[in-house]
Amino acid sequence: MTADLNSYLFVGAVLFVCGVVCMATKRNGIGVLMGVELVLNGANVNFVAFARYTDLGLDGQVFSLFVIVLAAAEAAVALAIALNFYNNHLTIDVDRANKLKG
Amino acid sequence: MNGESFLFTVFALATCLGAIAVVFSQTVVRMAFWLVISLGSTAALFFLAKADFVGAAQLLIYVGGTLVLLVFGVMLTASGPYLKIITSPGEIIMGSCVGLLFLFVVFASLDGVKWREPSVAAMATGNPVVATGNTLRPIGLSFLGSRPDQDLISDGDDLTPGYLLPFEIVSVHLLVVLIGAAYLARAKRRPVGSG
Amino acid sequence: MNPEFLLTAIIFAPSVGALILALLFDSKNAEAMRLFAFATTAVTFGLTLVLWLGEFQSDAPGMQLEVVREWIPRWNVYYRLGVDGISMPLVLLTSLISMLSMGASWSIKKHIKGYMVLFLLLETGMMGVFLALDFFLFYVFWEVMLLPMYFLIGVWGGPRKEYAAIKFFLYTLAGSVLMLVAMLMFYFNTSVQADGFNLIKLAEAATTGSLLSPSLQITAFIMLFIGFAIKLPAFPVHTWLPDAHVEAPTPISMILAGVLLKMGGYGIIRIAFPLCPYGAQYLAYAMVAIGVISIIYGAFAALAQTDFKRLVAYSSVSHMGYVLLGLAVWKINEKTGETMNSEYWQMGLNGAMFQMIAHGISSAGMFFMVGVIYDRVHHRDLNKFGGLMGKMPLYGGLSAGLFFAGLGLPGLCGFIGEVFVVLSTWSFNPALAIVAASGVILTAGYILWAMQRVYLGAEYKGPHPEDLTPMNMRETAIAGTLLTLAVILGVVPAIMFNVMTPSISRMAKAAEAGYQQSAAQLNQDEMQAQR
Amino acid sequence: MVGETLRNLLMIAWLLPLAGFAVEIFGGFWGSRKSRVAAWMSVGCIGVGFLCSLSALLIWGNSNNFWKVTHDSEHHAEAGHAEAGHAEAGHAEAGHAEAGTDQHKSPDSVASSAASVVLGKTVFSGTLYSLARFGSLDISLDYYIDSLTLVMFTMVTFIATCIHLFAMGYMSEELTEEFVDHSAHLSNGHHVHRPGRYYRFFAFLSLFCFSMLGLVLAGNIFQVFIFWELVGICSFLLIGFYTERKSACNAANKAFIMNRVGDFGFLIGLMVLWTFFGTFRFGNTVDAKGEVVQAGLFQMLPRDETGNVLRDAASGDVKLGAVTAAPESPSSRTIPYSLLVVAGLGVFAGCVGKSAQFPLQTWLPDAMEGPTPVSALVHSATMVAAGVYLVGRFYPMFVQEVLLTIAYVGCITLFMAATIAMVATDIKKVLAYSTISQLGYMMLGLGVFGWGAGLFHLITHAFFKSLMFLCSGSVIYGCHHEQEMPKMGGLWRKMPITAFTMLVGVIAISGLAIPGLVNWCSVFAFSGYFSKDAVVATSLAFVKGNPTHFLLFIVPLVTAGLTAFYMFRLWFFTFAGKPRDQHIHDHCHESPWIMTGPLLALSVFAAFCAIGGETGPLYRLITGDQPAHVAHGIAGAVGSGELTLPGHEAIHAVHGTAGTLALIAAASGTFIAWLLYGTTLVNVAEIKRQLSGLHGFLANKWHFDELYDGLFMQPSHVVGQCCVWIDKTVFDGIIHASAKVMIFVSKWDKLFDEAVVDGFVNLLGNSTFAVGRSLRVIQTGRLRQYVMFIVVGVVALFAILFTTFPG
Repeated sequence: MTADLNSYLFVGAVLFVCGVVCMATKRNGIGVLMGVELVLNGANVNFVAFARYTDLGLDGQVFSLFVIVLAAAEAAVALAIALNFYNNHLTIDVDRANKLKG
Repeated sequence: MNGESFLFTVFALATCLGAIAVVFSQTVVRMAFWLVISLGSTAALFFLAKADFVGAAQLLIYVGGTLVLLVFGVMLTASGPYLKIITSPGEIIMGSCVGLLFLFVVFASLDGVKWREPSVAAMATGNPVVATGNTLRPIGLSFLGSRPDQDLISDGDDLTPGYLLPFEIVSVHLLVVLIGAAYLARAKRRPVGSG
Repeated sequence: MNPEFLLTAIIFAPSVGALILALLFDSKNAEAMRLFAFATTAVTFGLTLVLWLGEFQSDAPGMQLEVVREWIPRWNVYYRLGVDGISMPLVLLTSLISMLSMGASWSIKKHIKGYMVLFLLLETGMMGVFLALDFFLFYVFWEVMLLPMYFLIGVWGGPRKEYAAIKFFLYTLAGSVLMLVAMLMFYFNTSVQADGFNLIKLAEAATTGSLLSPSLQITAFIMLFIGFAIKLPAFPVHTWLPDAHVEAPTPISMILAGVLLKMGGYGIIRIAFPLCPYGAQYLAYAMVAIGVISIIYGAFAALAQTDFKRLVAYSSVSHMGYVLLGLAVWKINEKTGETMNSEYWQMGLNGAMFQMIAHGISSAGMFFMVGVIYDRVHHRDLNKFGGLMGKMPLYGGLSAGLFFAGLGLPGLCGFIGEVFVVLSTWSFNPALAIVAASGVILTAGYILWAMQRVYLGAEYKGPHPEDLTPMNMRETAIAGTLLTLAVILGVVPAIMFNVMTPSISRMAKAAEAGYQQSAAQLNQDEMQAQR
Repeated sequence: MVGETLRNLLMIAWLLPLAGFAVEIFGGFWGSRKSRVAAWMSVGCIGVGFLCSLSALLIWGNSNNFWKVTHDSEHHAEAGHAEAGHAEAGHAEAGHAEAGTDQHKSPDSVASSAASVVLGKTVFSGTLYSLARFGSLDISLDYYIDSLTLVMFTMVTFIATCIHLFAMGYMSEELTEEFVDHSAHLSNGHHVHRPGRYYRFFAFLSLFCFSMLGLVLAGNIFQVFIFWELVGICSFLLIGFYTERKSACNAANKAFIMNRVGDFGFLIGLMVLWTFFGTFRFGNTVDAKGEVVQAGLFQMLPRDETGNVLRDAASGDVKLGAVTAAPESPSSRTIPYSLLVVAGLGVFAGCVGKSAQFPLQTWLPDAMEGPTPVSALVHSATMVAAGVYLVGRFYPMFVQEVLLTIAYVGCITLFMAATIAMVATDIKKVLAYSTISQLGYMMLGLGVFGWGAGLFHLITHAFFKSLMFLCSGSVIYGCHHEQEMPKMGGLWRKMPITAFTMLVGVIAISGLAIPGLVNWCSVFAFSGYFSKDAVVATSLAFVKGNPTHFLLFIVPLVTAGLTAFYMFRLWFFTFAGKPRDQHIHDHCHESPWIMTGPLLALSVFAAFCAIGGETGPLYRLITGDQPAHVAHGIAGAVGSGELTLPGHEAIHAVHGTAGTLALIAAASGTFIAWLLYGTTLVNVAEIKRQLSGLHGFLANKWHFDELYDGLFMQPSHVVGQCCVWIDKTVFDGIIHASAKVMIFVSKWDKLFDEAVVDGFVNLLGNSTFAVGRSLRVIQTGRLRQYVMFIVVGVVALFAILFTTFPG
């Protein structure tokens, strides 16, 4: 397995899909957040790969930095929400959060 | 197989397996553990891709910051040390199937993409600035508004603008988010009867 | 008085009265409202008298006191009024009958305010129809008159009032739709679009044969004729009349018989004949035949009635048949297109017009008389009357006079119209003339038989014999006025003929000329086609 | 000048009763029920009218030297004297009877060329006022005064005066607030009680007089028609005077409607005349300068010197002449000969109705339901005679075919009525049938070209028949409204004046005479003899000229006998013999003077008015202005089948024969009547039983009522019902059907609206709602599922993309 663009992209794809599946299957709110992290990481891998294997320059790396920062911010807010949720529901099970059921 | 390829294979597998393990782990703590593995390996991949600064940032912020945050969350919300909120096997299977399907779709599309012609040549070598691997300074310059990577390879007088404004916006955003998160997360009296 | 103001005042005085009545009067004060409404109609009558005696020149054949104002200039619609010998008697009749039937409206007890307002609006509509010289204006007034009538029958009528009102409304509306189509035909066929609704100019154009082609004239005439025949009403579109009459309250029956039916005849003589002379002549036989059938049919139907009011209603059908008959006795020489019986046709036209006036008086009187007795005993079954001549001698006497007027007794108004029409008919077609003349027997039959059942005999056979009180002053005055007029018109018909004859002969001459022009055109076309 | 004077006098006589009517009807209504004022007013009006008429007659005579000898007594107001004076004058002029005017003249036309008696300006015509004018067509009220008009005026006003006086007594029972009508019953069996209507009776009588006089004065045929109808309605009102009696109402209706049937014909005649002649006037119309503007009807119909109507050889049309100033060329007016016949028959149809001739005779007997004075005035003397008068007046317009029809109609009528009269038992019915029969004589006389004879009989008949009716009225009054003769008998002792005057009338109508009393060629007889003799003589002369029509002589001759029979039967039944109903006989009484006075006056005239016969003054007066072609007769072309109409010469030649035959017939009739009813020699009941079939047929009036009821009344009601049925079922059915169709269509329209238009909108809404509802299931609120959906969606999207754009 050579380290070329496609390989990176495949890895990013696996991360992305894993993140998504994680988001879809985890009932734990924290787990869902982890899925999100995975997804963002998949994206980051892609950005970096494109920066490395194309002539696009630093854009990819800069973007992945932004993503990392935003992921951190997201994590902070999401955790705050999770805490709030826990305060209200005494659980972190997202299946309980069905107030928006139609 | 050269060294780079070997290392890439190892870390790519670690990343992927870590991610898969996160999916299939049943407890949050284990998930967190596998996530660390996955994210760390990703950082390694970044290093391999000559993105040293990004890899460093990955390690620092994700593994060092975000994960700690997550573990805090786990601890703050856990009723017991090994909280299990079991997902039903059917759902896992279904999720897996859908995931596989999705993976297949992504792969298929990756496989189907014909990258644009001019870039084919460059793909081998990449951007000369990036290819050095020492990207700290160019990134710093780009945040300040200068783009040495682009300016060096372009043969005209026109300079590519940098990321000063997004950088500022993100910083302010980060500030706002942190304040907001603190506000949200502060302890409140539980409403009676809710839950 | 300024003539422009006078005609407008005649039309709108009742409306103004209605407005005042609606706004200023307390709806509990019935007597005041009645008096005011009556005063309004009386003022209108006075204005028409001023018009007749003061402004109108009997010997002038043309339009007089014309008023022209722009109304909807975009479509060349004008507020155009005028009066001539054809409309003058009808205007007088309208105001008179309105006044008298308003006098008869004391018997209306419910929703007096609404009744009075609608009644006055109705009078405006009727006046407008007779005075309008713009086809569009005519049409508008025609429809304006329709609605109050609908409500007056539908609200204040008898047990089957809704049925009758709707029947009346639909019949009339069907006719006016046809009229509308014809109106638009004229409008879009005039050479000068600005005169597209001007009845005078249209008639002038028709005189030179330049308005419509002969075949179009026939079409237009048929449409106009059906519209007016419904109003007349002629066989076989007469069936709304008995129902409307029977269900309508007495004053409305008087208006209906006295004025509304005349609009059909007026429309024919004012619009249908002058605007499509060729069509009129082409269909003269049909019209005469319809007239004759109406006479006989109405009389026979009247003979079989047991409802007093229905009988009078059918007598109206019969009597209005004479109108149609008289209008249409226009015989031409097929080869030359000249009118063969010009003077007799004029006599027929005059007779028909006179018959309209006479019928307006006699039938209004008859309906009033039926109403007087209905107010007392609340039924109209002919077989349950009898002996009223003894119980109510004054009523019986006045009724007899009015019924004799309807019977066509010489010295009373009905005779002149009927006989003049019949006399003029032989020159058109002897067979139809004979059939029409046989109407005199049937008329005598049904009227005398009805009188025998109601007024003669030993005793009253119906319910409420104790209510057979003598006529009061108001009723006596109304009936007396009508009977007096019947006698005056019967003895000195020249009063009306002097007014009508110049205009009618002018109309007839114009129609004759128009027919000749159209016929000549037709001949030319045929010659060209042969070549 | 004379014309104006005459016109003014006659108009006073004519209009006074109208004024009287107006005052009486209103004054009476608001006045006292017990007042005789109305009656006196009425009598005054008609009496003044009589004086005016009489003076007009005298002035007319003076103006054309009719009275050759001056008579001081002529200006005497008293009627008898005046007429007696005429009679003397008449004798002096015997022999000049036929010397009438040869042509009609308008006031300003050239003086007559008639030789022996200079009758210069004898016909006066003019216009009163115009009703309407259309171009050259002019309808107006005119007057036409000639000797016939004047005689009729005088006769009508005189008889009317007598009858008015009589009626004052006869109707006096009505002078009460509470009149009990014994002939009218309520449903509970009681008699009708009502206020008296004395004033109304006299008002109607006045109105009738006005109408009748207007009819006589009328100067055009249209005006005749107007008053024709007016007398009809007066007759209606008077017959139906007792409105409470159903029979009276029925009779009134019957009278008016049957008259209208005749008027229908009249109207057809009018239409033909109007269409082809363009004028209704009898006389010429002259303008201010005296030039003839429009020729009258009589002048327009051209006759050749033999009296035949001039016909165009080719077409057979009649070319009308003498339209001088009309816009069209005068020669343009022609009339087909057949239409001339139609016009004549039409006008005659009116006369048939009015004079109760066959086949419209049935109303007159029923009309006896009216008070007896009405029967005397309206239904014997004047109104029913108006038909005869009109035939006489319109004589110049009748062609031979019409005259023959008139003759036959008269002939049938006189026989039929006489046969019915023989079996009638109601005293007034007998007189009614006798009236019909006598009217038939008049028609016959006119039809066989006896213009003078027919009208002569009209005048004499008026006198004696009104006399007899009044006598019967007196009997009825005396017997307390008993009219059935079988209940009377022997009344002459109780009411001698009535019996005597009745006898005068009976003798007069029967035509009895004593030959050779005055001189060898003359007879002494009452009026009826002379006039009937004239009629019979004319018909004999006619039959001589046209032997195929022999019935026209035989039937009237036989009927003369029948007349004598039934009249004497009446007299014997009523006055002679023994009382059959003692109760009635005991209570009956002679009438007061106000009733017997008129009887006496009339009896004088009934007896003597025709003195001198056809050379007498009355006949000469009547024929003073006879139509031009009458005197010489009309000689039909030999072998053409046309009628030969006898002139005066021919009639005079057979006068003796006819008179003798008629006298024999009358005498035998009288004898048989005496035999059957005056003596007890023959059992009348036995004869009646033996001839019961015939008797029943006659007593049922030849079944005309049943026939007409079945033939006309019922069918017209059926037709009426049919019309109503058609209206209700067909026309309203069409309307209702179309309404139903409309409702049906609108139902479908509604359905369409509801199903399709609304349905579409609703479907849109519903489907949105349903989709939302179904999508709601998806909205589980479960975070994880949403993620799944995203994934699945992406996969699906890609799948679609790849399948759609492969490669």
